[in-house]
Amino acid sequence: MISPAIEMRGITKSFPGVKALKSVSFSAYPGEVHALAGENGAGKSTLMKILSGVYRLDGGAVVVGGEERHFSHPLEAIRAGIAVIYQEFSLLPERTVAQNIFLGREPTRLGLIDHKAMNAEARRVLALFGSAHRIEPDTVVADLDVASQQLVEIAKAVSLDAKVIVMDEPTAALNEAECEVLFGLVDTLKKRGVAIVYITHRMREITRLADRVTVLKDGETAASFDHVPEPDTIVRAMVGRDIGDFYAAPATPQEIGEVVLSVRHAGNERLKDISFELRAGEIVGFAGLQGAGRVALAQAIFGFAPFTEGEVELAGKPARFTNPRDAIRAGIGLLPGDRKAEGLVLMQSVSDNGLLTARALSGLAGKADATPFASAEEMDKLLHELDVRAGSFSQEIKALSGGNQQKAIVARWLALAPRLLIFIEPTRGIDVNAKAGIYHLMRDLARKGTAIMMVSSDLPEVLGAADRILVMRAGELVAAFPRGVSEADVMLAATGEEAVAA
Amino acid sequence: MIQETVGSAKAPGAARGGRLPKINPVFFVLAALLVAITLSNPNFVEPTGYMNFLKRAAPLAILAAGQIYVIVSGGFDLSVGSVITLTVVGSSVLLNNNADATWWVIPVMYAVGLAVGVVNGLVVSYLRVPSLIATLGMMITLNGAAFMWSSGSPRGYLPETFRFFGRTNIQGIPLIQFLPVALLVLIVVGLCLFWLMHRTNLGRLLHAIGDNPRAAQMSGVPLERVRIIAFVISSLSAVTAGILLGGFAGVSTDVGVGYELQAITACVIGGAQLLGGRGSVPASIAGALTLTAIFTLLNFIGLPKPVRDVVQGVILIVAVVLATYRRNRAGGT
Amino acid sequence: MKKLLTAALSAALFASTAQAQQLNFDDPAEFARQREMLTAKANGPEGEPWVQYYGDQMADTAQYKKEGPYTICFSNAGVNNAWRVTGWTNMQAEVKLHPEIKELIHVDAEGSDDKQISDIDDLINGGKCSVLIVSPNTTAALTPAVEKACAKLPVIVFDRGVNTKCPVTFIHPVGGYGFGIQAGEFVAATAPAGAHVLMLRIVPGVDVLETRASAAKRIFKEKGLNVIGEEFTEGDNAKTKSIVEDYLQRGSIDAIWMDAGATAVAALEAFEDSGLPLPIITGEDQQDFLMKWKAEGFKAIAPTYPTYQWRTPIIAAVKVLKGEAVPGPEWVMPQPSITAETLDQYVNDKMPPLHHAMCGCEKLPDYPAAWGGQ
Amino acid sequence: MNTATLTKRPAWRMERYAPALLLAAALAIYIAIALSLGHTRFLTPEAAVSILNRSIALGITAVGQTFAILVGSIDLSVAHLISASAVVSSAIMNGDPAMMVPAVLAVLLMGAVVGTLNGLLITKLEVNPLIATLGMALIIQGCLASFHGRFGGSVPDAFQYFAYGEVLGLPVSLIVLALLVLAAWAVLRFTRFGSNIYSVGGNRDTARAAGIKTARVVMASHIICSLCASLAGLYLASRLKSGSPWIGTEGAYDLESIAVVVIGGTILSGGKGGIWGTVAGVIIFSLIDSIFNLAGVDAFAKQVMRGIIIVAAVAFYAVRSKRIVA
Repeated sequence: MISPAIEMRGITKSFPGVKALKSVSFSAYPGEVHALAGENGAGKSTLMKILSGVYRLDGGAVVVGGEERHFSHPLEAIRAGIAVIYQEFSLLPERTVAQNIFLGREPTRLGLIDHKAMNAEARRVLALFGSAHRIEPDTVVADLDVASQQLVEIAKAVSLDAKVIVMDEPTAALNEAECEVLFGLVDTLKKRGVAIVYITHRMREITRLADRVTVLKDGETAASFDHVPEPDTIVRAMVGRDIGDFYAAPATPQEIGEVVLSVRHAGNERLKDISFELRAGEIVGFAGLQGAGRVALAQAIFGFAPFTEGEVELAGKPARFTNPRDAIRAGIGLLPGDRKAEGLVLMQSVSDNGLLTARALSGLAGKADATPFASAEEMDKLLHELDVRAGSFSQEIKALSGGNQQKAIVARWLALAPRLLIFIEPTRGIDVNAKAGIYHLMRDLARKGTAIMMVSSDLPEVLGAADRILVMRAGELVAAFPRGVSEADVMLAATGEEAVAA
Repeated sequence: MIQETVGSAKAPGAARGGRLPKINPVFFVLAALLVAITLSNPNFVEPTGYMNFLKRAAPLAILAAGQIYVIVSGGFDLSVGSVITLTVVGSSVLLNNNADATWWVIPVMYAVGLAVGVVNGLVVSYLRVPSLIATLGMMITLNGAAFMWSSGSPRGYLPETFRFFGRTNIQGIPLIQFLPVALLVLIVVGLCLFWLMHRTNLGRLLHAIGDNPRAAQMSGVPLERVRIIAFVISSLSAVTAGILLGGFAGVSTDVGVGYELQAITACVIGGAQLLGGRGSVPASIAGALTLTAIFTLLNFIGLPKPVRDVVQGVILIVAVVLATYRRNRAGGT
Repeated sequence: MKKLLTAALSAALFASTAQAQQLNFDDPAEFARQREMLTAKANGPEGEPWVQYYGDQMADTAQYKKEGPYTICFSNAGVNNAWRVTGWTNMQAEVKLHPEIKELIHVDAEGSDDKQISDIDDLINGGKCSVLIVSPNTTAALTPAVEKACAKLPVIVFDRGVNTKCPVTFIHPVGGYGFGIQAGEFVAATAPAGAHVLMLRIVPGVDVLETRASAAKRIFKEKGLNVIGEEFTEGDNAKTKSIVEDYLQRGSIDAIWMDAGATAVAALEAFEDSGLPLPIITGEDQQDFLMKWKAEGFKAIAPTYPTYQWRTPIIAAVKVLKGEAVPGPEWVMPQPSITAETLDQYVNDKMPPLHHAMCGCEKLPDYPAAWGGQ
Repeated sequence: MNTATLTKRPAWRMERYAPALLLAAALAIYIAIALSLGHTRFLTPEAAVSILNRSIALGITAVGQTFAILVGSIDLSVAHLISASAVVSSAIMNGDPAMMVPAVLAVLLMGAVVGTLNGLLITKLEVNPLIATLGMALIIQGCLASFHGRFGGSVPDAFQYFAYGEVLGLPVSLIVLALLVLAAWAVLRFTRFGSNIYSVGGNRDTARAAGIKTARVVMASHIICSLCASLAGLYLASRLKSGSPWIGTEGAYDLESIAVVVIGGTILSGGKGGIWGTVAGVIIFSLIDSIFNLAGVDAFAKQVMRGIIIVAAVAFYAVRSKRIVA
């Protein structure tokens, strides 16, 4: 009987306002791929950050090689043979590929960094997954495209020669061919006796790679399998309820109204010849790989990274905005994907966050608690209606859970009654239970006549919540599907290749 | 500048509740200092005692109340000291010993302050020069400009009409006997700045851009306009402080030296978050009074100046450490 | 570990302080010498103190004789206070009196020793200077640079000195003790025994200012005056006024002694604003103080550190280049005080407030406009 | 990484060459003015050495400040530390050549202690570096002033070799600065520690996740910064024969060192830049000084122009970035 490479027992972890993990246990044996599945916000990343020493646990134990360890710094985890490929990139954009791969452990000779050896070694590691030809070790990371950056991120972990490698959704930005190379690499590592923890919510990858599967939901172990069960079983464990109820009912033809937004042959340095229409009352999902241009499109409509060519009309009026303020005035709202970086003002109160846009569009000397769009009382009422749960709305928003924060941002836009609302990754980092709330909220808004553009990397979410699905690839719109299309068809359009194993 | 977000998520279990009483500790510190001053010098409770104190503190308090606008918006304004110098030296040149010129010289100085603030704001917003460097450059430039304007030394006296604001006491007021005009100016300016910061959209938007400029921009906040206004308010408050200082002490060439750091110190003692997002006008004024009270107390106890430097340094650091500690205890990163 | 280091450091600091010699700012011999000089008669034309000198030692300058026109180079410590501004204006005006001077090259060190050393280097290397005038920022710091310059061309030093005898001459008024004596004796003579004297000083550690203070303290001690405090104002009006107000709150002040008069008016205003009679005060020849003195008629004296000494280096330079003897290696010039009797000669409401009246500049070209007067 | 991108062609990155461009511009102006005024003597190699020699103290300080800024911090205490170092060294030496070594050691130890304290305040107590080092500056100033008066002494002639000695016609001080720059370059380019400085400055969380002990890196950078300031203090003591307690502040070495580092293209938030930019910045400052002296610009106009030049130089880099600054 081989002993597990790592074992996590009864892990508990809280953050202000959220209990992220409740007594979760998990283990990985040498030479196996243990898939860790779960919806966004289920606690997968938190669990792995505890394993890698980024977070300290509140309760439980981490056992590595039969020995209980308390990592207080990631260095200790790395020394113990644990490498992590993080979901959000942990690359330094201003440094070279080789420097990033060997961050903090550059090869040295006589105490000095051996740049030659470092570049050679980087090239060797990159060659493992056939990327040596397209990624030069001395290129600055900022100059790479997203997929290449993801490969560098993977190379960084692989080069550690670790006993345990954690891969947190490594394929999010990769096309099929690149995915296949990665899968091959996983097989190789496995043969070498490396224990691999593979985090994903794509069933295809689980079927292809995994030996065992653990499903997390709401910070708890929802299910654990010593084999790879049917995808349906896993999905049920992940979602924990009937899908039909999870997403709101689609729009009826009567509910779909006039054209709100029409884009014709628009483009900029990231987007090519985009044409489509959005109608009042419908939710349109935008699917595609990371870096396919979905976010760029949203930002272009919103005036943040404007179109440089083509025509855009909002409710029949020209609407090629060059800054968000003009777009907002005209009735466009945008909920950013990275709430913390682009949406929230964390040190301010819930109510201040809700009133931000209303205040921004009012006179600067106007009363802060009585803007023409909403007064403080009206905002409180709105927040109540959206069921934002907080001790008090004058409390700092940073203590709230992701779902409540997201609803506060929705409130921000509702105060302005926009014609078009753009949701980017609307449920990222939100509890499963709260997700349903967000989907129903989007549908309610649509029913009231708002056009909704939803950009999401969570394919099931796009399939479940949208009335129509548009697929982007390399800055272009490549396909349009009605509701009910299969995941495989969308992936096919998104990658532009034949599916190898669907 | 250095903010560890992932690493410092220590978040003890009881992070949820435990909200501290809302009163800013600077007010307790100030009260304690005033008691200590009174103990070391019982005359302090006489009107001449505390009124002189308030009169003396008024310029710094006004400066801090202006500086907090820039700090809340996420920047620094190092140019305020040189604006003070420019105001005093420039006024002496423009007044040219003519008492009747006061009525137009003061508006002219405010116009100069306005221009300085606008330039600071434009350089930071559009040339994207960090405010630390932008206002440092402005500081050096204005000091040179003040001297160039006056060829090295002020050209005229400041007549009593000009010095009225900083020097005169209104006599014969019941209960307090007299009221320095400077204190009146502080009250009026303080109330205006309080209202603007804590009751208007501008104030909330300042907090927002200091907290997260990207989020503010994505929410439609006119970043540039708000930022420029912050610098303008800071510059105008510096002109006001300059008028009071010129009035209090007469003409000299290096009036403003060191005031920029004192103003920032006052704001920090008042609990302001450097790099933006948090700060209050009354607390900054209290911070300025605290700083002045410390100096006064050290004077009364007879401690030499070197000790005052050390004390100021220690207080500055302790204030920030305590604020960080309180914030960490209150939860969050 | 850290504690250990800190302890070691403080030990080292204390060891070094114990070891370092006490800087001598209280030299009885020099005190006596300067006291004597104040009442001595200077050589030279009456009414032109900028060419007067004490003693009769002259420096031979035949070796520097040179055909004109001359380029005079001046390395200035800075024009960072009103005294230096007045002086610098004097010097520029003096140059206009000498047609044989082709050019005055002025380099301003902006108050930095380091920069002044480089400036002197640049001037020597430029090779255009017939003579070098130096107003050193700090005595010790500039010594090596001046020594280096002496090897190449005639050097004239004024205001603060250098620790070398290599310059042709070092031009300066009587000195810090003299200033302190004039002010101290006036207070001692005017105030009753046991009177409260507040000493207001600018900053500690500057040699000329330290000697002024030590001279005054010596006199106050002799006369049994009660020095109630010695405070540093950093030359700041607001601070000066605050300090005096605080002292007034706690007790009475009979006399104020100042080591430099820049903030004298602020000190007086503290009395005015507290509704108290003005004290005995020692100031300086700054116009605002003289105006106030004349208007209010309080008991005062204004010892001076005369700005006319800025004229002398030019005069000396031209003499040196013509091979004429000049007083040297030291050219000590008179250092008069302004008293109630002589006050009227110096008060001039047309001059700016920070103008230093003892400038000897009234007959120079462009007076008073160049000095900011009307 | 929400602002996803398509393939970016490796752009010609203007800002990498910006310090060189600025330096070339300053040099061109200098030469033009020297030629137009007929001062050809100012174009000789000796003149070049003397220009470089203008800014030894600033150069040494700026090398240290580069480390502090690269790691994402800043140090406002250098000016006062320079004063303290100059004063303490001349007090300990007190004219005695035998005390030179103990004095140098004591001063460097003092620098190390100040750097350590700065580092501890910033990393352990999480004080904003501006405030931490400003507070430290005030504390040093107070300590210095309270000891002042008891500090006298001057450095022995032998010690002045540092500032005035020459080897092969080059000033010793310039050689020391050159070696320091080379050492700094080597540390930043060839050691793991140097690489870690960039990583921590670039993104603390990323660096930590990669196993770098960020606190130690910040601390070490501050110690280097303070050691450089102490060395600058020693140099000034050697050049000026004695230390005065305002030597650091009158040279404004705190703000000037930050200014040259930033003019050299190192960004204030850290993680990007390098020592050669700083060298360019220092030379630009020396050239500006020389240009002003050559052209006979009056002191006040000099200040005005210097302020504008600092802002303009930084704007030259910053104006193209999309980063929101405050």
